[in-house]
Amino acid sequence: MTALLPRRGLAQILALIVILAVDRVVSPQFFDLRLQDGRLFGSLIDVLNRGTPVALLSLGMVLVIATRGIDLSVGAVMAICGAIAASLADSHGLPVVLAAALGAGLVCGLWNGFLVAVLGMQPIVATLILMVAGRGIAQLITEGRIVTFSSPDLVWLGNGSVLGLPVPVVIALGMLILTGAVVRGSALGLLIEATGGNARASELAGVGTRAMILAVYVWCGVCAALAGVIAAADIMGADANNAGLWLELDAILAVVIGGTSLFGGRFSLVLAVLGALIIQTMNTGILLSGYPPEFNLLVKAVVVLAVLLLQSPKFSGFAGIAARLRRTKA
Amino acid sequence: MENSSDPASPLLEVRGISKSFGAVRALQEVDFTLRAGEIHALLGENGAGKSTLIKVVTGVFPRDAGIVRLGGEEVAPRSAKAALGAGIATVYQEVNLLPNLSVAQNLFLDRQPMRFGIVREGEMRRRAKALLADFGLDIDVAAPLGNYSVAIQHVTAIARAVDLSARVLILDEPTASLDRHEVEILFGIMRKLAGRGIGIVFVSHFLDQVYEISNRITVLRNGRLVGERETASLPRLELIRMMLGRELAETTSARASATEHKAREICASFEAYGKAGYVAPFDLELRHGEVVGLAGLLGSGRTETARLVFGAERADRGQARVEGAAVRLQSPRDGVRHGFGYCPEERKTDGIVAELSVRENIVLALQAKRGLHRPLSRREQDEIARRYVKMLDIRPSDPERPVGLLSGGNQQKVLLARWLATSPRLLVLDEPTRGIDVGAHAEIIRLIRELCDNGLSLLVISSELDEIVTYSDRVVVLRDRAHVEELAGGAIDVGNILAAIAADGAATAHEGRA
Amino acid sequence: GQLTIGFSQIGSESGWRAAETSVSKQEAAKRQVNLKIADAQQKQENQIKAIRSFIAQNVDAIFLAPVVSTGWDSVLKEAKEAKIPVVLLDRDIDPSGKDLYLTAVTSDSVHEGEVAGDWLAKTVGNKACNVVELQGTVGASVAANRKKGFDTAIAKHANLKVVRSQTGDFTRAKGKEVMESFIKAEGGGKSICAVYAHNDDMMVGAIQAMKEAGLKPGKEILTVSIDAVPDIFKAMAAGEANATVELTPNMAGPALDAIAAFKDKGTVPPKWIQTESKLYTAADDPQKIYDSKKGLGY
Amino acid sequence: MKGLPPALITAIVLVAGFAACAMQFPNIASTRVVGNLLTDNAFLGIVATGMAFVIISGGIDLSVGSVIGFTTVFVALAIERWGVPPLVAFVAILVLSAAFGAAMGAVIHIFDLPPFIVTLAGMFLARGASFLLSTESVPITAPVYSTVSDFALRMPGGGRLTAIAIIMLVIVIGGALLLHLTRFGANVYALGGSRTTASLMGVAVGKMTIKIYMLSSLLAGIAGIVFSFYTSAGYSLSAVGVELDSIAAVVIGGTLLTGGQGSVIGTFLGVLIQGLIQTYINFDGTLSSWWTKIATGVLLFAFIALQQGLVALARRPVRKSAGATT
Ligand SMILES: Nc1ncnc2c1ncn2[C@@H]1O[C@H](COP(=O)(O)OP(=O)(O)OP(=O)(O)O)[C@@H](O)[C@H]1O
Ligand SMILES: Nc1ncnc2c1ncn2[C@@H]1O[C@H](COP(=O)(O)OP(=O)(O)OP(=O)(O)O)[C@@H](O)[C@H]1O
Ligand SMILES: [Mg+2]
Ligand SMILES: [Mg+2]
Repeated sequence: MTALLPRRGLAQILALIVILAVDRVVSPQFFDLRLQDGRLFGSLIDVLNRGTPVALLSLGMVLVIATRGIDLSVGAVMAICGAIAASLADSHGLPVVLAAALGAGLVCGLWNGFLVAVLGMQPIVATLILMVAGRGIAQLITEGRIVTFSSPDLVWLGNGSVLGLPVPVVIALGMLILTGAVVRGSALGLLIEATGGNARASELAGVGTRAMILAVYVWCGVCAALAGVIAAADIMGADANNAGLWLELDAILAVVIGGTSLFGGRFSLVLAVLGALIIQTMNTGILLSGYPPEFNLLVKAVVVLAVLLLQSPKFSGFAGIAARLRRTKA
Repeated sequence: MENSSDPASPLLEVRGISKSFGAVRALQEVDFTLRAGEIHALLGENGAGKSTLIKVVTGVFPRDAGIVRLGGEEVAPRSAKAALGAGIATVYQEVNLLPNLSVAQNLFLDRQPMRFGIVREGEMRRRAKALLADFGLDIDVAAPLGNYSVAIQHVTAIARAVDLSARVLILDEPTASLDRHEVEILFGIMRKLAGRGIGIVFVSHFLDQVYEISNRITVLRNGRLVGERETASLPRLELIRMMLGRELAETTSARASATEHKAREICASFEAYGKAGYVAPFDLELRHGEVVGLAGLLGSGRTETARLVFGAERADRGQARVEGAAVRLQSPRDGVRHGFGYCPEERKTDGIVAELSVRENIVLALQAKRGLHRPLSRREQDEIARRYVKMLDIRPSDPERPVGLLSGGNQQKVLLARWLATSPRLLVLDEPTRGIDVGAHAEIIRLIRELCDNGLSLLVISSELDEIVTYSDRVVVLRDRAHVEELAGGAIDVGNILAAIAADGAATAHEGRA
Repeated sequence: GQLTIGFSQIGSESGWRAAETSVSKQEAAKRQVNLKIADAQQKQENQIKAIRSFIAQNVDAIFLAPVVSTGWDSVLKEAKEAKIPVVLLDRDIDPSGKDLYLTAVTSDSVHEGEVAGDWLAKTVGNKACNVVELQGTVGASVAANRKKGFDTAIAKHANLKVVRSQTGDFTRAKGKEVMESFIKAEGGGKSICAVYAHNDDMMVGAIQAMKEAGLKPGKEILTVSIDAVPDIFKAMAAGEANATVELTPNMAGPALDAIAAFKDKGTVPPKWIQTESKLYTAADDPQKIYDSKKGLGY
Repeated sequence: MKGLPPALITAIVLVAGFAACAMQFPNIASTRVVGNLLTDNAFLGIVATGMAFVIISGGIDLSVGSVIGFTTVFVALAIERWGVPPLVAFVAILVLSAAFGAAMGAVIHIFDLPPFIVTLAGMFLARGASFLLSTESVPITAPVYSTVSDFALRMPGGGRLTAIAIIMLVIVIGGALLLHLTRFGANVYALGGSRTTASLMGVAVGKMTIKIYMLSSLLAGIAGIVFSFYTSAGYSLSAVGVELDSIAAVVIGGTLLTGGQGSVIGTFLGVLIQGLIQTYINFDGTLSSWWTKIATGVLLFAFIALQQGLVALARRPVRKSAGATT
């Protein structure tokens, strides 16, 4: 195990490189970058930019999963918070809009955390409730329409740029650093890992496991809220019907690709975000490839399996394949 | 069949077995020979490689080198199932049963009595009852195993292995959580099986038991074979030297004088403390620098008392005081806040966080006590971990190793370290020496004394009465979930404790079950 | 007395669908009809359940906006046995069930695609033109039909060619993302002459993507899409979109009239009441249309 | 029998819920509605039975919805386009789906990958494959289909017990027997308790894993056939999201997602509870799309909370040893 530590992340980086290389093959201009109106422009930037919502979701999700939980409601929370932000955008200033949206995300997280930590519901069903009802709440806010807005502040959040990078990317980076600082800078990381590793033992060691669980769901809600605001800002409107639809699966996938076990315990924020980037690199590649859309899911399935196999402890990547083949021939 | 009952012929032969986990060389060219009809003790310090040898032989771990012969034929089981098929039945060190299944299913998993492809539930239960009756257990075999104490689970595991009618029976520390009576029953059964020509491998840290039951002894040290001897011709001190590779530093017979502590202040006290259906209300005073032992049979309510005292379970009556001030103990956090510590008896489920490193496990309680915003820096953590790894001689000494990969005894030491690191005023130890080798055992008892001299108050549960007698200043005896007797000073001896345990006090026993 | 009609609506997957639901309510209120709407959340099995429960409640008629064209035979047979007339809204079902419903009030989605294609062909003239296409959800019949219609229309013109086609799932966000990648794949968008989107929402997203890439939709790149939701008119008014084909959200109005006539006088309506697929361009005073459509619940 | 108490509680919750609904809409208390409940949820009952096995064994299977979708398309194309006799088509698809499940189980076991993700990939794969077969919906006109979908036992009061409802009931009962009475069933619980321990106790964990996922996919295949009877068509987008519905059914039925506990009967009751929620909302008929979702969520919460509360109540007096439970 200790021997594995330095190798942590290697599989993910390798996977990313391979997928990038494939993308380069299907789209020769994949690595082209140019500066336009003070912002960088190119497929790589698209990958970062489009990967932002899932990266943000995975930042919260990875903590939830580290406590042995799961949050299916993040897509719905995105929709709710996007809807709130869009409805307030033209009548209120950005601080109010953000406070309202993030506050809503916090409340959603509290609700989930309450069901899991206090009522003791199983995370998957507890959050399924909000997954179903939450989208309804979001649609209730927008009445099923796409609520558009023109507030330049909010639009900037989705489409502006800082130092040539899209604002969403900068926000995601900021959140990664913030989350990292909070989690690793305090004892939170250790206590979360302990809670996920063995909740009973941690409880007996004096860890406030309930508080930990509550906290991670709240954080997950806040991350989802931010992702929702960005998604709304991106299209200058809140699409309660479709915003964040099925993104919970992508977020979970990102976390798992990032090497965090669904059975809780050890987690890595950076690798989870890397997982989100791997997924997006693949998605962008699919879009650039020009294959008919009927193939999208097949490609996705194959890539996901390949990336996971690459990481499997029982399967040391390509070397493993070769060895296996040789053995079966012999 | 004839040759297997010939006591001289080797039944199980292990030659040149090696096994490494990464950089850790757990076994190096170990030989081991088991004859039919003998009871063969496999001994060694914690981490010597006993469990690993057993797991390699039974195919749980793939081996790096070496061969295994069973009845003269080479075997290479690749799974526990295959080993069973070849005739080797094993009870692994950690109770490996399924708490969610019924006792009966646990006993007969994968070999249930069948008719027309359907499990004969009634027949299975009947057989399960009969099987456990041999061990003096009369419990509801249809109830989930998890409802029962570790002891019962352990007996069930043994009963399962014994009933597999194998040629070789391997028992890895089967007696660690059993009390005298049950050990006697187990030994009776082992002798009977040996008489039938079955070869039995027996791992234990209780040397008395080893001398009582075994014919021969094989000793491992640091993954190497030290030697194989006839039990009868191996003096105890010689055995200890073989195991430790040195003399045991100090013999542990002298008990600290109780009167010396009489004047000490009360650290924590509990008045009419109890919980309906859990433990009958009891009074308990714990003084600084004093060891209070809890004695009783399995299921007598010792663990329950410990959990109430620590705050892991909420009392519904009575008053707790710490240093004279009334406190409420609602959760382990409260206990920790008041300077209590608790080493639970089930270290796998309630103690260690297997995936985390030794360092993280050691600092866990201290960190929880300090709170989120006062994180221990990595340097402080390393410092603490190093100190306790050294103090308790935790092996391997790499503090970054996941605790789950340590041997059982070393895991126990890590738990102890976790609480020592919080500098508690009261430490509750539930079976602290379970699975700990002689060397470490002496070490822990020395440590307990030392801690007391520094004013720590200790509440210790142990099924080993000798041990309790050795270090306790007072002994509380429990029966049927009620505190029935308190012995102090000269009154503390094994005979008195046994008398108190056995006395018929049914009148008070059921009070707590209202 | 007052008619009770059960309406099995697909769900609320888009602004257009929301508008159809709210217009249906308005139309029913106008005629004092008690309209019970069951929302199927995009699932056929829910629609079947809903129809069954309408039958169990013995409603006077059932409106069905089928999520998919097949699989209605047995439940519609039950409705027929219970003598409850069924009217299809918005989409048709498989031919085998023709005698199982009273009438279908739908637009022709193949035709919509054709209208869009014809407009493009006419607008481009003889110039060579590379078209990129934003498809609807893979597997959705509307998407397949709108693709088919458009392909038929441009097949007659060798100068028009669909160079890229990818699904945008009928959503703005996906429309934008897909358009971004189209732009990258087509040399910064310089070689794209027109965008065809299976619905307006995707086009609104695509327009943003083009603008962010420094392109001028509506001028450098032609746009044509379908549905005629308010926001596309806003874009048209701003000169960023060129054309849209209307899919009216008022399917319930004609259906209610047909049912009323059938109940009162026994008039059997024609099997298909086709709604108009009207083309709107920048010449049609988009601002005014925008204002008029805004209140319809899109 | 293991797991019955939570199932019993689910039954109580179901009866109470049914009574409450019937109070508001008397029409609900008819054999017709009950018959519809069974028919409409037949495919869900079948997949949920498979899901119960998977979850009790400590796994999860997200691919079932897609397998249903693939099955409907495959069957429709085989019968209508390729001219295969229906029975042959059924056998072929069942073999195919069983093999698919076995493959997922093998990957999970051999490479030690989390089932959630492997079956998620399986979900993409099966759905993607059905797109490749056909993106259009394909009506099935074979005579067996009309025969089967017209077949129904009349119940007193006008209700119909249809063929597919009967298939579902048979599978649920068969599943319950398989789980509770056979060695296979005991091993499923064992795996859910702990894979390593089960393996140490001699259970062939790898084979079991493969068999369990095979069973789940096989049942999803059967559910797909039933779905194709239900709609007389094959459609690549059918049964989207059914995996979550069936997981919810299993959990509402008192099964722990961590594995090791639960029952098929409870799962069946969970399916009925979900059907009841749907029926109630349909009968109400005034709910907009969003209120439908919110109401579904609220009712889901109410049922789960009620069930959880009752379970906690039921446990309280029995709980003896705090050290060893849970
Ligand atoms: N799965 C594993 N991975 C890595 N190292 C292991 C593993 N299992 C055991 N070890 C290491 O192998 C060595 C031998 O451990 P083993 O469990 O065999 O000791 P033991 O003699 O049974 O001790 P105890 O008396 O404490 O049970 C120890 O150093 C332990 O840390
Ligand atoms: N011989 C037995 N027969 C039936 N039930 C028993 C027996 N021994 C223990 N139990 C049950 O097991 C449960 C757990 O006992 P537990 O181990 O917590 O008691 P204890 O006093 O702490 O003993 P120890 O610490 O030695 O294990 C009790 O509820 C008791 O009812
Ligand atoms: Mg050991
Ligand atoms: Mg105990």
